[in-house]
Amino acid sequence: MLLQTAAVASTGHSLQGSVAEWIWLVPVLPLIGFLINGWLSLRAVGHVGPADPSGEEHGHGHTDDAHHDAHDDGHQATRHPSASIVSVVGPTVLILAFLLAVAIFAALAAAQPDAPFVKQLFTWMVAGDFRVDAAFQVDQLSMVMVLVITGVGALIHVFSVGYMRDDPGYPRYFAYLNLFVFFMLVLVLGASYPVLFVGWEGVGLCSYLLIGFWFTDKVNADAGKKAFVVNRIGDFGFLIAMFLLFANLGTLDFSGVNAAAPALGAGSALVTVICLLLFLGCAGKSAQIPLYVWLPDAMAGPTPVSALIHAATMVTAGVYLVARSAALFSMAPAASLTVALVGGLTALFAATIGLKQWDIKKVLAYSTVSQLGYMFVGVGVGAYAAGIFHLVTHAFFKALLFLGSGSVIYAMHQAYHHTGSHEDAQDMRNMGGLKQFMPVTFVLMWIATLAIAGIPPFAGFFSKDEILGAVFARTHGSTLADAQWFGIPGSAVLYAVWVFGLAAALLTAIYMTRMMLYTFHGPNRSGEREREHLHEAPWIMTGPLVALGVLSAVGGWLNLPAFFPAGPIQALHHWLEPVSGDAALQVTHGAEAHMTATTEYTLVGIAVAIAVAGIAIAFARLKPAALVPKAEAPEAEGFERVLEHKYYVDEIYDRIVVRPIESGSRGILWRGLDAGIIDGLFVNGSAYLARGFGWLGARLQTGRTGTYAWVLVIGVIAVLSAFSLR
Amino acid sequence: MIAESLALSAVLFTIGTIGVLTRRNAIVIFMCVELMLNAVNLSFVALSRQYGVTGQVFVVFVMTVAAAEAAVGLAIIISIFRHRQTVNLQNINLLKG
Amino acid sequence: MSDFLASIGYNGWILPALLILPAVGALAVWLQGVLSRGTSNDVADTTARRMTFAILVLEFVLSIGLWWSLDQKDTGWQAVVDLPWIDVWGARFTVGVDGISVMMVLLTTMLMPLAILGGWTSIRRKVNGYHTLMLVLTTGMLGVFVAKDLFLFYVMWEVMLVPMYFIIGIWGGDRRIYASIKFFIYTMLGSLLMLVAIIYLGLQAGIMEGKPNFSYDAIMAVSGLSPTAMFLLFGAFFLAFAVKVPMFPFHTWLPDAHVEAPTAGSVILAGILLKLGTYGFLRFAMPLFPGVAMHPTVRTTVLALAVIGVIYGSLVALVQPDFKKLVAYSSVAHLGMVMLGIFANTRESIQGALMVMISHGLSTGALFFLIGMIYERKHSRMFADYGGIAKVVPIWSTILTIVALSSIGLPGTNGFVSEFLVMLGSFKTVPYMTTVAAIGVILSAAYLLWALQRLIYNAFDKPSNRSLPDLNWREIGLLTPLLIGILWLGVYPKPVLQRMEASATKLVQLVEQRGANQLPALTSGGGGN
Amino acid sequence: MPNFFYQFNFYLFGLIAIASALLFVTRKSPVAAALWLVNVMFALAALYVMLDAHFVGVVQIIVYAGAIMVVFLFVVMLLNLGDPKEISDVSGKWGRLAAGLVGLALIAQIMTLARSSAPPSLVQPPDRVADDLKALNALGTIAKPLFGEYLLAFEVTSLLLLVAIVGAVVLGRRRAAS
Repeated sequence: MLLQTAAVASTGHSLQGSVAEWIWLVPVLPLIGFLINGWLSLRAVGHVGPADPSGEEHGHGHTDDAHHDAHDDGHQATRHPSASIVSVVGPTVLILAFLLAVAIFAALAAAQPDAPFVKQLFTWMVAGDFRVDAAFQVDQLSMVMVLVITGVGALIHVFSVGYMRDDPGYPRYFAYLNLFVFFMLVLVLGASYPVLFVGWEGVGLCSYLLIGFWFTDKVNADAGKKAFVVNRIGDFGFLIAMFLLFANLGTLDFSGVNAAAPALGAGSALVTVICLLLFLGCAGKSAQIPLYVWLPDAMAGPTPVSALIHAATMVTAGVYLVARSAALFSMAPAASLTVALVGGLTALFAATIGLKQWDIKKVLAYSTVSQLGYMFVGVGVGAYAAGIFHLVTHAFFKALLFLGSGSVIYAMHQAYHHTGSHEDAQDMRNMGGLKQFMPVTFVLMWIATLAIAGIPPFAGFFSKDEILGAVFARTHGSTLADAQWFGIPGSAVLYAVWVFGLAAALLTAIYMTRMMLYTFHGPNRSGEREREHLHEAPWIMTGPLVALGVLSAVGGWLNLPAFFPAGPIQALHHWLEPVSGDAALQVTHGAEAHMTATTEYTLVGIAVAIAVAGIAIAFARLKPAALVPKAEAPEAEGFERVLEHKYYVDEIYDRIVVRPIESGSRGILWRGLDAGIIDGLFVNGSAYLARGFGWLGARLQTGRTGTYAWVLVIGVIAVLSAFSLR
Repeated sequence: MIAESLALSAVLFTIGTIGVLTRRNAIVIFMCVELMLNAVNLSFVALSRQYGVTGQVFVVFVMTVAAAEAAVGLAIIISIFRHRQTVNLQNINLLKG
Repeated sequence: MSDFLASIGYNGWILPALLILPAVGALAVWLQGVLSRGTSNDVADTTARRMTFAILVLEFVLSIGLWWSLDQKDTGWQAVVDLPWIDVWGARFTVGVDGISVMMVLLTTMLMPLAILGGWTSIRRKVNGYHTLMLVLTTGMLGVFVAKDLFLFYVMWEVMLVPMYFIIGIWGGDRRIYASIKFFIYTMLGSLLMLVAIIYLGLQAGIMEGKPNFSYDAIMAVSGLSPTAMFLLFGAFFLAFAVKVPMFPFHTWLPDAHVEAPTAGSVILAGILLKLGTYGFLRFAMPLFPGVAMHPTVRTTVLALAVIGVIYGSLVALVQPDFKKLVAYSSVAHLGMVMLGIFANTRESIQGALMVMISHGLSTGALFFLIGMIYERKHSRMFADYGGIAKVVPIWSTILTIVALSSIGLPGTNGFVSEFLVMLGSFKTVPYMTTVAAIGVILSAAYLLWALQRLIYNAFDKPSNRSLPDLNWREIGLLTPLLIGILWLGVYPKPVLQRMEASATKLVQLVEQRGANQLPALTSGGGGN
Repeated sequence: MPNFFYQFNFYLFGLIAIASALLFVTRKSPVAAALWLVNVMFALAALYVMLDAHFVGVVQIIVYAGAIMVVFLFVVMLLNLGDPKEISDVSGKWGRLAAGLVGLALIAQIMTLARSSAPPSLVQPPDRVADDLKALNALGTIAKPLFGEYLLAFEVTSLLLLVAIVGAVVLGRRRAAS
């Protein structure tokens, strides 16, 4: 019956008959791209044939190597035969999808409906009381996400045309990338938790495939597998949350759940558990403590993949899910506090690791983890619009940073390739002074760095400030502040989260400046001969960078703070009100959270001061000139070493989770229980018992007549005795 | 005289049994078995005086069986001897599984 | 379509025809082998393959009509044919289908021709005998699924056991004798007890008429059994079916049988034979003795074993060095999921369990085919002998990836729909067990992805793999139906689910009502063992 | 009441039988053993006659002593087993001792059982056989049940003998291969 409410909601919807009816085409376009590219990749490989005379492995010293496979194929960096078709199909489907999305967005903006428009395609599963449709939901939140995904996605596709140009797996790459976009769109457009879950797992799959894109390196394949399995741990929570929802509410549609959610009881243990389980899923997908470990390893994939999947879109799915489930989270203050606290801790924790990484992509990876933590702080404290706002701006500047680093790596790799050097093209100690070789990238990267550091007027400043302000505002007069979190008052937790946020902001400014200093400033350390080959990437790569640079610079205008003197104030906030407005209000006891102007200005001042201080500290303390190339670098000492090894978390997980499971399964369960006790003792044991009796019997059969005669006579005597002695 | 006959029968039977147990020559063992059969025949005959002539009929059957047994048994012994050049049962364990 | 079927009286003859066709075909193939003793071996073998394939394709074409002729609203038996058989024993040749069995019949008729294709080149010895046995096996398996008479059911149950024994024992791997005997003894152990139970029930059912009555309806109508009798009868059925499923402590025959069996044998074993166990639970053990099955102690024990099976199977699969063994243990895990769904006894979970049965047949069947194909080329199933072969056999690798993902339960594939429904439904009645079972979701990803990695990813460092040829058209052709099934059931499972719905609903209600009637006597009357 | 002469003769033949049997089992030479066994047969034949089984006594001499034992001797000599060179023909001291003990136990058991009385329904009037003998003479006494009551068994016996003949021929035939 809850389904009917959804159906009613969409019949007679203001968007009915509009372009929004074509929403299904948005994900289907990339799917078509996937099918074409996938077919091309399989067909073409068939032509190549299995016999490859010089396909030995070369010991490359780096993990991200755009032309790795080209090396494998005997340094024949020939383009894939279908590359030209793929170069057209891959990005075009995305651009078409983006244009369609813009049209639908415009229709949505014109209609401004309060209820989501649900486009039902067909019935997916129906069993007993359970029924779920393959249906897409067009509302303010999903369309924001669709625009980000298709927009940023299209830019990254274009960038990839240049970046992956000579890769022999070129069609396969675009097939995966298209498939990813398809699933990501299903994720954000799905009108129910199961459909969302389709996208949720689907993007995980594509992430797995793309991380392990250069699969002949075990490291890459390992990283892909790790990503998938760790995500599955989170999905376990998501699944159980769905089961709980269905068992208690009888539906899994968003509209149905939102309508019925009050039945769970605000603040009840049930809704808290549901939210915590959902958050477990988010922690997996969005790389939060304790499941963040896969994301840094995921940098093994091609850099545009890191930009698209592991920075801009997929990893933010968790944030999206929390915002989508705002009705539930707003009823569970304890769970929301957990989200915020975990987010804050992750932001700080990852930032500290980011301080000592040498791999340029690893720095960005930890930065992503840290920024995702920020987003969770936002959605955790009930500032859902702020979380989504940071998601959007982060998509811009992080995609820019990754693509920029991709451009740097591309240049470095090209240089090393020319000289035949096997140095690490991603290690910052091998870079330095690149600003003179690639000025465009240099400028754009600085814009992104200032954005992420929170320097006004760049995008990151507004979104980050919005989140920190929200945390501060919730410390009083909100359900969160009133709630208890394991006996600790909610307000105390919120203050702690705020402090974490500030500290993370400081560290963010430091490590980002450090990255810029080591990469672009100071003397060049890549070597004499390589230096001659360093040059800016082609236009097809810098073009998307410029677009993202513009967005990073002005993205903040999407949601200008209330105190801002000019422009559309809080546009995104108002835009998202039909989706998460009620939930946000519930957190703040129905009052629009407004602080006094003085407090606001003070907070902004603190944030900016911290960001500037961070940059200043980095400039003052770090001396790029003193850095030596990776090959000559000494081992780090003390706490720096701990940071460089990421607090040894991977090693700890390996020791206490992975290895015990493996050795326990092998030693105890398989060899011990299965082969030993069940099969050995019971099954074969009974067989051996029978054989033993048979052996004894066989011993009696000596084959000597004499013996038989003796036994016979003794038997006769025994029988006769039985008669006579009766 | 039935009691005496039965006692004699028992003694002969036992002697035959001891022979089977102690001798190793297959032919001699065979003859011991014949002795045991004869002992049984004696009891049949002795008891037939009391229980009717059926016992004697049985003796005739036993003799027939003994004759058949002797024929087949001796044929077996001959063929074993052909293969092994001995009829000593200690050396023959073809029945061993 | 259904009008056309009605006009040819389809329902009146289809089930006996499905049983007789392979049996007659078996005779024909065998005779062909006998008659062509003198002629060239290759010619005779090819003829045998073609004959068998044609017969089984015809079988599939015939059976496909059931899809339309099945009345989705009708909860009872359909296409019933009732013929006298062994009158003095009260056994009749009664066959029929309902929403539960019709899918199993279709799965069987679909997999069998593919299995013949799968062994097209790998079976080189005694080709006629092999194909004869495959046809007999078809009759046996279909007979189990359509039998409406318990005596007929038992006969078919054994009919199917014998060919499988020979298929493993003659065309199997190095340790085939061990594996086949283990398989046989394990299965016999349970099925003989089941025979005792069937005879007891048949005698009870026919107590009025003075001769046994083995018909399903009559046995369902048996009442007044003592609690101890009910527990023992359930135990007998349980053991027979649990061995077949296989449930956790009775599963050790499966890895050996799977590893040693030829490709088609593994496919049929995993795809169909295991389902006979769960089908037995759905058809007999649950409806006949719901009171025992729903008895708290019994239910908890069975559910615990099922959940242990899920986790245990996954963990052991994780550390297997042999791909076939890994898949075998993953079957233990998947079938544990089915058992969870059956004993949770909700409409969603029963339908989910049926879906797992189908989708496991497709996915695991496809996995075994793929293993068989690569084994034919490389003669090894060990992970250690592979690595990075996606470079040389991309089509094989792509299909393997898709199939493995469906086995992992990736949404959009059959694996997700089925396991999701099982867990969703089970969560309503047994939330804690379901939660534990859901951990299997994580583990399945771990073991299968690791397997994938060791096979097709990682460094391409075995020079001998360089010359591995990719799949040929026959192999692609036989995998295509499975792939279509995998994606179809993942994206649009509704037609299948709808056809099961009525029967599943009836089953759940039956178990609840009968269970409520039986349970008080059981819980108070003792006999709780 | 049998007279003394009858009793004397009965004991005499009984002792001859026992003595001959003992000598039979103790002879090393199979030929000597066989001859002593023939002696036992003769003694037993005499006893049969004394026990009113005239026909059986005659057949004993003709079939056993005359035919079967001759076949034995034939085989012994055919295989050239006449001289006692088979060293381990008789088992060792302990074997003999054990066999003696077993024999004692056996005889004790048989004696004990022989004492037990037969079921009364089977018991016929004394001298029944002797009366028959007078009425039907030696052949008629045994022929009447043999060709009446036990005709089928008699005929089956003939079949048995036929099988034995065939078996003996097959076994004794020298195979071409060997």
